[in-house]
Amino acid sequence: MKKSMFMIIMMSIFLLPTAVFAAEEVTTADIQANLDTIWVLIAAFLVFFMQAGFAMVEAGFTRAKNASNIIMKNLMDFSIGSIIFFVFGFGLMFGDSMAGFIGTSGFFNPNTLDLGLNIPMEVFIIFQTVFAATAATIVSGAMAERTRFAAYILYSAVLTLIIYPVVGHWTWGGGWLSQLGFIDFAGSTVVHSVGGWAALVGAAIIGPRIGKYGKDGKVHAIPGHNIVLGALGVFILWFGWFGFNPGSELTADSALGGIAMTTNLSAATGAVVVMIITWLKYGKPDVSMSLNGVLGGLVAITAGTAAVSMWGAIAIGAVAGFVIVYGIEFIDKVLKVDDPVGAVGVHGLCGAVGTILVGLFAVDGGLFYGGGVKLLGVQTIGVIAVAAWTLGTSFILFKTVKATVGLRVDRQDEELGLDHGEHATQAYADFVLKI
Amino acid sequence: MKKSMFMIIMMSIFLLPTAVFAAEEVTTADIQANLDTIWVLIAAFLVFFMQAGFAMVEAGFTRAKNASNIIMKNLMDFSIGSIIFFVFGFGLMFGDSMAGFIGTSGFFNPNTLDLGLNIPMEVFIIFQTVFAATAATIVSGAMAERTRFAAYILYSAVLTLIIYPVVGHWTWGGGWLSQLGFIDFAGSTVVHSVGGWAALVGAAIIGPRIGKYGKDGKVHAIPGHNIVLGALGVFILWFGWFGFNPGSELTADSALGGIAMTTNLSAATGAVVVMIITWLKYGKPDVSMSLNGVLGGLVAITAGTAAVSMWGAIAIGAVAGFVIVYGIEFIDKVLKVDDPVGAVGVHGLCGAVGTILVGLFAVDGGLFYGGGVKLLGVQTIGVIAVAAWTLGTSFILFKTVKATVGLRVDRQDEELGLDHGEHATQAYADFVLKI
Amino acid sequence: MKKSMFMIIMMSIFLLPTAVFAAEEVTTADIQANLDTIWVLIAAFLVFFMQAGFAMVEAGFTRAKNASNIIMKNLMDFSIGSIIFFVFGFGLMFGDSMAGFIGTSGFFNPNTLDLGLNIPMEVFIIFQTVFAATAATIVSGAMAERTRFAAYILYSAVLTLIIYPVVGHWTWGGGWLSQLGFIDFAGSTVVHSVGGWAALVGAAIIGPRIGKYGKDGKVHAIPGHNIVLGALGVFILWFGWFGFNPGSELTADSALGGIAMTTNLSAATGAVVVMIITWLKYGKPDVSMSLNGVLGGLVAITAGTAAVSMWGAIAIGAVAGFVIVYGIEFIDKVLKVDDPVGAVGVHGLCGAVGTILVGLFAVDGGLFYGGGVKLLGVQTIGVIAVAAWTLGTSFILFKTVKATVGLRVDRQDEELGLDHGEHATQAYADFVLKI
Amino acid sequence: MKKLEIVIRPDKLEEVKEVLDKSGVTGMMVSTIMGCGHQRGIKEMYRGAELTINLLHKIKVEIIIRDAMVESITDKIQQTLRTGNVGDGKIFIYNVENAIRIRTGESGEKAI
Amino acid sequence: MKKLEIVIRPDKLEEVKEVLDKSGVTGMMVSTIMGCGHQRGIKEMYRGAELTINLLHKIKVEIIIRDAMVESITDKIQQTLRTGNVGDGKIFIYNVENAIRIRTGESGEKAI
Amino acid sequence: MKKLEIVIRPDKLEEVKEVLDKSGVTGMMVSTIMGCGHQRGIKEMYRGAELTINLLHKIKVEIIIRDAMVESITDKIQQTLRTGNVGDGKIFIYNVENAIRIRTGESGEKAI
Ligand SMILES: Nc1ncnc2c1ncn2[C@@H]1O[C@H](COP(=O)(O)OP(=O)(O)O)[C@@H](O)[C@H]1O
Ligand SMILES: Nc1ncnc2c1ncn2[C@@H]1O[C@H](COP(=O)(O)OP(=O)(O)O)[C@@H](O)[C@H]1O
Ligand SMILES: Nc1ncnc2c1ncn2[C@@H]1O[C@H](COP(=O)(O)OP(=O)(O)O)[C@@H](O)[C@H]1O
Repeated sequence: MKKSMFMIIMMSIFLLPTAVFAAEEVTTADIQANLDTIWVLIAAFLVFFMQAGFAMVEAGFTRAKNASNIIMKNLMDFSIGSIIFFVFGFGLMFGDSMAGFIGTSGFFNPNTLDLGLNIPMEVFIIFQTVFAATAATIVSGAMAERTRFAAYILYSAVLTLIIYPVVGHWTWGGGWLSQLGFIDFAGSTVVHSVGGWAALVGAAIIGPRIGKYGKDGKVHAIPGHNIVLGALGVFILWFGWFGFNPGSELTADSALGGIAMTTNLSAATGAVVVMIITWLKYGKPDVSMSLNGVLGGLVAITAGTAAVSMWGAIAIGAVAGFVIVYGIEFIDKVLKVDDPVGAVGVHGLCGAVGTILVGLFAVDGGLFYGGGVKLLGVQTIGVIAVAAWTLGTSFILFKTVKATVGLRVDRQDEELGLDHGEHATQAYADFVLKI
Repeated sequence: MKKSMFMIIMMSIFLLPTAVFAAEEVTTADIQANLDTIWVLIAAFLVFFMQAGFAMVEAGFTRAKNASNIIMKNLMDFSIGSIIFFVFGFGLMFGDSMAGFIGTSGFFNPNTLDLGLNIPMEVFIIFQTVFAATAATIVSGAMAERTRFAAYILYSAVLTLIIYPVVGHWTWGGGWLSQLGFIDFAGSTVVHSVGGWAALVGAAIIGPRIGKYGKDGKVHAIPGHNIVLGALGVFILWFGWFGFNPGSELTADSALGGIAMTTNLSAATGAVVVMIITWLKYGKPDVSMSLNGVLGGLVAITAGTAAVSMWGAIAIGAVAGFVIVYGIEFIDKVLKVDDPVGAVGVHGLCGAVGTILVGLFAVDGGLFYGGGVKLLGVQTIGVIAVAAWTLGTSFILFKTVKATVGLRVDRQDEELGLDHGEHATQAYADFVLKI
Repeated sequence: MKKSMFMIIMMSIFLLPTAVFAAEEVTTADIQANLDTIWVLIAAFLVFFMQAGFAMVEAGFTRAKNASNIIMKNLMDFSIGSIIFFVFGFGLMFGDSMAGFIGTSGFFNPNTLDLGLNIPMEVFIIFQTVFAATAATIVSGAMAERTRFAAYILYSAVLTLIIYPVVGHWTWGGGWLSQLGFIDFAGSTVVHSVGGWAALVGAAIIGPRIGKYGKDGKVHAIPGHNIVLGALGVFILWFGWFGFNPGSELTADSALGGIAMTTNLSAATGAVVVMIITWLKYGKPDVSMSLNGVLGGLVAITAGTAAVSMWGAIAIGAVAGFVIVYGIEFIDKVLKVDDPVGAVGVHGLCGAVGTILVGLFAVDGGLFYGGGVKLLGVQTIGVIAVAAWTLGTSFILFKTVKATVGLRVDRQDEELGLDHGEHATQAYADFVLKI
Repeated sequence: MKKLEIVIRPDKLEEVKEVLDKSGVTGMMVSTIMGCGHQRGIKEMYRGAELTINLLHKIKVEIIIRDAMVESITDKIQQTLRTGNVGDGKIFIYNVENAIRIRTGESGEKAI
Repeated sequence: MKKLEIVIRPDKLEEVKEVLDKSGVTGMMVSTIMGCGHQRGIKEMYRGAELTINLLHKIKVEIIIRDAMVESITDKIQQTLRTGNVGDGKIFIYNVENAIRIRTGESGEKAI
Repeated sequence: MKKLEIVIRPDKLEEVKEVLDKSGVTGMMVSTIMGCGHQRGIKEMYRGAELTINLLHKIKVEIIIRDAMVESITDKIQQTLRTGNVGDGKIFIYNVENAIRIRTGESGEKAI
């Protein structure tokens, strides 16, 4: 590099006009492209690392006897998802659009697609891959501790293969929602709600864990086995979200700081608000709900992270805090859907609410900033459309899996633990466990 | 971007002088600013991740029955701190200076301040936020296993709100210490000593854990419940420190490599020296102290990381190793202040010593490099001034909290564990515990 | 920065030719160099973080009674290695070459060497340091649960001091293998095989853990104590590998995306293939082997990550999956070498196989792409040469250590655990353990 | 006074506790044990090597009761736990010579 | 020989050990159990749902001693542990038919 | 029927299980305890402060057997475990009044 620099400089002295041209060509756009390349890559790595976060949260918030199974599910949805998304999913999401509904090109070799991006295709593909895997992972938590491993593999593959890419195409692949002006910057709806709604359908169809609801309808708590690991997972997710949101800018520019700030403020506010509510409501501040509060704040801000102000982010985080506490209670106690890690509340509800709130808080176009109700309407349409699509397709999916492979392990395997039943192993061989 | 590049190039051919101007404007400064933006952001994310490291170290080095409480404290000091620092703290630290003592502008909307930086304000604010939260977190470890949660929330808020920003203003906000020429590159004193001294005062005022000191004055060890997690935390902190120190350069330039190297060499030397000392002293190499050795080395090099040579870093790390072993013993056995995770030794003592050592090892101005005693004097003044301020204000703070909300949980809650008493929960529901 | 920019622009208007020269000098090469600096640094930090991954994998896959010891070994090989590599190792690897065999300059102050790099020497040194430490760490897992701590310190120091730098010099320091055209982009052979072969020799010489093989030759499984932590370690390693492979490009350019993609696809395929094989072979999908599958895929792609296509990466990952299952079984059941974490299979075998497969799959020069057998031959020579060197030198090393300090702890310490015997401590003081 | 040592499947603890509570048992000691009876081990795999876990997770519930209650309690426990499969568990009965309530110093049947 | 089964609060173990040591008890077996007596459960919350932990952490200390020592030891334990609150714990006393020291093969009182 | 309570070193469990299996013992209860006997504590260090762990990890194996088997089994266990060092362990023997197999309702010796 040093040598070529020297030549360029020499040339620039003798052949001035050309030299300027040449020097510019080599440097300016290229360097920004290189900068964008490493930025998007680093963001992708951070989002990848969220897999570890999900694994720790889900394992920590469930019982020790199912911990290996949870780990294996997280490992496999990402691994299988990475391959499937490369081979088919990316093409369905970003290939040539069929009526704004689905992509139709770029299968098997998505890196040959030309999307007119500033960064190499491979960079964009890996960034999209880690996003796709996130959607699939969300479901695993809600259906934990009772799902057959084979069934899980199957439905998480279908999610990454079809359900998610279609929604992605609508919003980010140039489809109909993006044409409407729908704002979902980093995926409150595209990624999180899709995961959340699929989780809701799955958890409802598979039914609650044995012992979760008494005959009298009483709700029994089934405490997670390792709150410290769960908290580590939340911190990892928060860390990864700094790739998720700022990375979605897809270029290194001056907007990134604002995105990072809104992300952080919403997460922090979510945690604080949940702490306050649970303190008032239950008499003591609840640790595991406060951890969910962080995640709720993060999910909610994801749609509008680049569109709202700092104080808007604080407001969105606060709303997310309420949604977390009352939403999780509603799902648990009213709907009686057993969601061990709170995935539906965190990803489904907060994702939807956060997306709609962009219609209120967007500095440019939001109702509270004098933008009228247009954006609010579009946001609501987007949320509803994605919910309808996901609830519908995943209903068919889970029913089909149930009727074929079978969705649930048998009673004995559930009681002894899925680690034993599904993998003939145990996560904590040296520890004396209560169960 | 590609299109605008093309236009610029075209223009540059026809309108040369202007073109050069225009092209430069679009590209050169902007790209370096974008580069600085992502560099500082990534560094901020790494420093954020240190919160996970602190949580794991503090949880791992204390007892299982208090693990959820520790987690919750770490979560909340960061969350509340993020909000408070945004609203008030940043303005107190970087707002218009009142006599070099405290900032006075930029409250509520610190992003409107103009500090003449190369990077957007939001980038700088998030970087400073994660630093501020670090100072607060340090205290939590020293007072672990016996502090009321409400009291913790209160004093950690005050720390982030006032105690830390004032010191920050003195050194980094253009205040009197920076005018003296005080060198604290990334915060050995500003961040770590502040945390460490507040921790000392807090741990002294709250008193030792039940059972820590026998009636005969015998010192009883209370082993941490998960050394593996503690070690994970140390590795995470080490990783995060590569954001803490190199990130403090605030720009992407050729000095970063040296900063990363000195950081790493000091940490490594700290660990090795502690291992050797404990091996000789106790007959066997001590694991948990060696882990503290890493942290001691990191804290000590933080002030001079950009000012000392590689060998200087090794020397500073070695000194930190001695400070860790003898400092922690001094605090534990002589002062009889019960600091479960060694926070005072690591952050207070190593922070102070490391800052003073800059006066000896700074390649430019250090005594050993022929710079005379001037810098050494300034460094010492800075350390003493910060210690005096922090010890004083935190003494008032803790005494006030003690007299109002109450600082310590009651005996039964301490014995049953704070998880139960303060949060009505348990961290490890499925494991059979000894206590 | 802003101010100096302004001056340059002003100058460029009045003193055009010179100005262009000056502006170019300040900006173009410098900015790319700054970009490369932060890229390589961030990659180095990610690779550093792999130490945490190794520590968690090794601790999680072995027994609770040895966990502190494992942690301590990981901490110390990195710490001691950092210092030794700085003082001597780097010079042996990159100093002036003696007949293409070993470097001979740059000791004590490697930052004074001039390697004609685009990035500051310190940046390159820290990047190389974290690589060197990886090789040493690998051995620790294979010899876990029975090795004397003092012996470990000794041989890991020698590994970082001599065995690894020599191989590094051959391939990356301008030595004879690089002159042959040997391709090992990021170290399948240089780093991983070296670690793997040394691990094989070490584990063979020290002998199996008590109880591993019955009198009748029956193989007993000794389950790891924390599969969740082990999995966390694997995710951390995967994350770190995005520094390991793309970082080895040493510059921020458009090739990075492809490298990240091949890395990810190979890892994912490795995991999936192992899951399928174990499912068919043992009746249930094996969690801990699938985790090894990820690592196998990562190690195997490391040599050819920049040379093969996406589908080539999938193929290499698939081969790695087979190597993992059958390789680990071969070592365990046929060779009867007791390797608790599968280090020989993962790093030794997959490293060797992956390097050779470059000869088949390299888009440029690979047999399958019409490049003939030349590259295949060179790759094979490289693998064999490195294996011969490492097996030979580490045989001498371990035999010497055995004869002097002693390699193995005594029977009672092994039974009570190395935590007690070597460090007089315990990792999980509050938990009731089975042993 | 007698001690009943009841060995049960882990997932039956709640039910047993309920039965004992209702029957007026005033205290119990619950511990996790590893057991084998007619129900023998299970096979596990770890990294390709087989692992016979011939000790299964069981819960041991110990209660000290008045002699008169022994029959009714053993009956109720059997009703609750009998599925007819191996692994249903066992009850062992021992004599207790004395019991002391530390709080009050009471001893004998008053103390249980 | 008698076995004393002493159920105590977890935080009292150190004190009990000291008392026993001083009284010439030659060995003990300590285990973690979950218990309930007059002291009933505690309430916990987990994610908004209530959780009644009706089994509390207790420590069970078992000692095998000569008949002659029973009274003095139970007395001392009571002195050490009595606070007058529920949860102070209990002592159960059983007969031991024989004891064997494996190291030497001794049996009976010599073995304890 | 008798109960044998066998306290052993953790690493001897496999051997003891084998011996018992071969001798026709039909069931056992294994638990982890902390014990001290003639073998006293070990010293540990934590952060420079000393820590005397005077309770060592031990395994307690409980078996209920017919009276007739007591002697042969205690003999075999002693053969297997005796090394002559402190820490070899102990056997305590108790009377069992009755045993009930929940699965079938059988009681007495038929039930063990
Ligand atoms: N003879 C025995 N001695 C000690 N414990 C026993 C004995 N028999 C059974 N147990 C304990 O009771 C548990 C349950 O026994 P189980 O297998 O259900 O017997 P069964 O199938 O004959 O009813 C066993 O796991 C074991 O812990
Ligand atoms: N009848 C009993 N059978 C078995 N264990 C008992 C019985 N009564 C008490 N315990 C055990 O002793 C422990 C302490 O009892 P505690 O609640 O202190 O009794 P009290 O308050 O009547 O003194 C209980 O947690 C329980 O484990
Ligand atoms: N008198 C006793 N009461 C209760 N448990 C005992 C007694 N003596 C020994 N034990 C238990 O047996 C274990 C083994 O005893 P050990 O130290 O091997 O005795 P010795 O060396 O005299 O043979 C002890 O750790 C303790 O748990």
